[in-house]
Amino acid sequence: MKLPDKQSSIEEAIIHVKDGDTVMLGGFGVPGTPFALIRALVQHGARNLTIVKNDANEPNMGVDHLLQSGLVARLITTHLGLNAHAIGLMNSGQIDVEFNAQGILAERIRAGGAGLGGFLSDIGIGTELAEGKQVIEQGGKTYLVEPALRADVALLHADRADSFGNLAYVATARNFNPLMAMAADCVIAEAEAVFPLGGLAADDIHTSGVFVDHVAKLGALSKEYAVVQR
Amino acid sequence: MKLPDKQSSIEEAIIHVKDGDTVMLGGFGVPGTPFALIRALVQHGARNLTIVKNDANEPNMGVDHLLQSGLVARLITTHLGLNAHAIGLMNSGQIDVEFNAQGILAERIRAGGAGLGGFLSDIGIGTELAEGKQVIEQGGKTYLVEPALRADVALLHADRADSFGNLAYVATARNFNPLMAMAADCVIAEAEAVFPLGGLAADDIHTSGVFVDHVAKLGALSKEYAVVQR
Amino acid sequence: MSNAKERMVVRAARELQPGMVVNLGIGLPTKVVNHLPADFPVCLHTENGLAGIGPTLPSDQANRNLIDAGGAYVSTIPGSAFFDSATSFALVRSGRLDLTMLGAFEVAANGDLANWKIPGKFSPGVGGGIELAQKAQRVAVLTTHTDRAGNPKLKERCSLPLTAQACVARIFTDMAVIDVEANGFTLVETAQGVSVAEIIDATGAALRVPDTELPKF
Amino acid sequence: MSNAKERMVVRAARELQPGMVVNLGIGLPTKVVNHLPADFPVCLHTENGLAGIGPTLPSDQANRNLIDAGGAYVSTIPGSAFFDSATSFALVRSGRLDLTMLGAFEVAANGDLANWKIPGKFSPGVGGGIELAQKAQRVAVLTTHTDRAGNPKLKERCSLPLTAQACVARIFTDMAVIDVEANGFTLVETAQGVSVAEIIDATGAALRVPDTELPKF
Repeated sequence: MKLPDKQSSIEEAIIHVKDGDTVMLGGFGVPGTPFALIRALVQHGARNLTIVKNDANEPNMGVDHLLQSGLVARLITTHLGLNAHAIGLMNSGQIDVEFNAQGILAERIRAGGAGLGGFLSDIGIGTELAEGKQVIEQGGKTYLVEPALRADVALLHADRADSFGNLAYVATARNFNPLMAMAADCVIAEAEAVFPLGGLAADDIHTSGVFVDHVAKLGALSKEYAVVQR
Repeated sequence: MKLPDKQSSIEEAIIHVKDGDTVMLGGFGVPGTPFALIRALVQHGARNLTIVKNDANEPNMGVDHLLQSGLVARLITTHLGLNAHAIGLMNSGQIDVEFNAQGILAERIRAGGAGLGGFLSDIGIGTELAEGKQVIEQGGKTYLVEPALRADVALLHADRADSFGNLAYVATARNFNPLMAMAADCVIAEAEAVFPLGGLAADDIHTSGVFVDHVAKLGALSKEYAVVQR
Repeated sequence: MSNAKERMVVRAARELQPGMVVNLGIGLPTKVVNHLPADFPVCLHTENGLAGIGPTLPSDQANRNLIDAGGAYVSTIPGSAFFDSATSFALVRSGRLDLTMLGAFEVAANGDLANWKIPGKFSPGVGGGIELAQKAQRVAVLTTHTDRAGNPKLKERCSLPLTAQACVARIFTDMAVIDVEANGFTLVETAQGVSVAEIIDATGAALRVPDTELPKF
Repeated sequence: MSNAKERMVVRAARELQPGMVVNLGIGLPTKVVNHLPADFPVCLHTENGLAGIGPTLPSDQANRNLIDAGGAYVSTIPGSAFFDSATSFALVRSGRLDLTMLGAFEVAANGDLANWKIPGKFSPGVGGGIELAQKAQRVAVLTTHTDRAGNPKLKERCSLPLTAQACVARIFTDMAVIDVEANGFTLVETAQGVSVAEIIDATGAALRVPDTELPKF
């Protein structure tokens, strides 16, 4: 047996995104955001997208390019504090925004990736975040039912990969990437290095290539990946 | 800041198990089973235990020592196929056995570790494994409610650790260990090697020491850890 | 293994398509791996936490920490990855298995599978089988056509507790390859030296037999 | 930072006990770390996936992949571990945080906390704050005693949307240390140069003042 080869270019991979798709984007702030795939998606131009990402990056970075291009209808996120442009679009009704508690968003994505329908949580009970959610009793306690979340496509950033699509992340660039890797019908990863099979140690792989459909090697990194000067 | 030191001997650590406790044991077959901690628990002699483990090992190995010593009242497991002695105790009513589908047991433990009340799954619908379970509708589909599972104590086996209790597992000895590490009030890990702080790479740690209360270095490994000769 | 069983396993091996992620259940299905070309592009999964199973090793070469779900000492290949049990079944339940091959006590004409419990006689627990049967994109069964007493294993309905409902797509036996279709069992191929009449006789449910010449294996 | 705020942060730093796992929220709480001894045995957690935060780095020494939840470039220390966002909040929700320190818009006499939304004015999303507030073993608030207009932030009831109910145990302000007890706010310590009468005046709810001499900070 030999593990299949899933290498692709960023341009070939991104065409799997279609109008109306739900697209998950890895990253928490800059680390782990797939800036090159996002740039390619802007070029590709799929419209009416639902974007799932922890945050909306900052103005003129990452997700903001999608927002500025008018490709996004809906944003499922946890915090827009660093992107006043995204808040403006939300307040003027140009995009629909759904806020989740951060760990609840992470867990909803994980549940989608784990083939579950959802999970029971007491987070937000007694606050407006609980409004409209299904309530259930379990083991004598009251919980909210949080539905699983899946996407048509996930766009990820990895530090390194192999040709089968095994991925490893670095530092806090891991964040939502391994969760989203499991939760989409089509998973596309950009990686700063792509090794031949065997280039990653079997115990140190963070996402098995089983979950990954396409892996693309990044060229020189754009400035978006760099340390933000404030 | 400096990370706290959690090193202990196996004998000092095991006294945290009390009569009537629920105790999770890592391992799938031999790999990842904390044989030395189990031996110490037999010596310690806490009674009326509920044991949570994927399997009951084989006769005269691991879990079977606890069964033979009469310390176990209840076993929550997935498969006893390799331990006829355990099946005998079950059939004669000397222990109460609860069978879970393997991935459902893993997920119930993970839910316990994630501070959730449970999760929604369609696994087992239409079979006797669904009997008696709460049924819920979510997003137009029917699911069973699977309650989260936590323990008083988890006993784990790691390949290597550091003094803060960061753990790394090797090969298929990982299995349930990282899940149980998150799901118990008191987490005790035996490790084949315990390094000073910094001895494990921050990206390659499988279980953060935050989850671990006591870590004990193993001496020479007993024969139970070796390749099984069939 | 009898010659007929051997041919069944060889035939079943052809069911694996390049690029698939496959879980081979304990017992006969595991033997399928011996009939794949060395460079065949496939990823074998075992539910105790490995994608990319390599060849089984004799005990003097075994790694004490590296087994498959059946307890056999296996190896890795370049690109193998280990993960925990929750991730392993996340993979299964989210539909990332293209194919699983399982053993069976009984298969019903609607695809119901019973392979884990015989009340009062055999109840070691369900293990990971239920999730494989219910969630793999395609479930194939490898089984002898009849039990040791000669009773059919392919039946109108299962009499034993089910593993999963309506999950089986194709059955490989020592006598035939049979598909489960909307209207029940359909004969697809026959084993060498076995007549259609013998297969019908050994099958405990209606068997549709196409008018065309059927391949032999 | 004013002298009074600085003393508040120094006082709050004494709240960390050896061996704790602590999450310091964005803003004033983050500054607490500057007042811990270099070898103090504590594990600082940030919800974007790190246990064992080390000192903040200037941008010319920063690692582009290593930030805290507030976007500051931090470092690791020996024994730091990275994990994904689901594991990070598993840690929070399962009660492994001994202490979190958070900012506040309002704190109510029953411990209710509001710190994430001002309807019509400020609604960037809740981020990770709700889970920290609801699930840490102990929640302390660091805040100025009054807002910029001089209105009390400690109130009978919160008027803003809640982050979590009845979660706050202790409040550090530029005027006082106040505990939330079963019967409401209790004065515990006073800032140097601030009278009890001034504190009562700046507090928007009943404040129990013990008969004993109170420590100053």
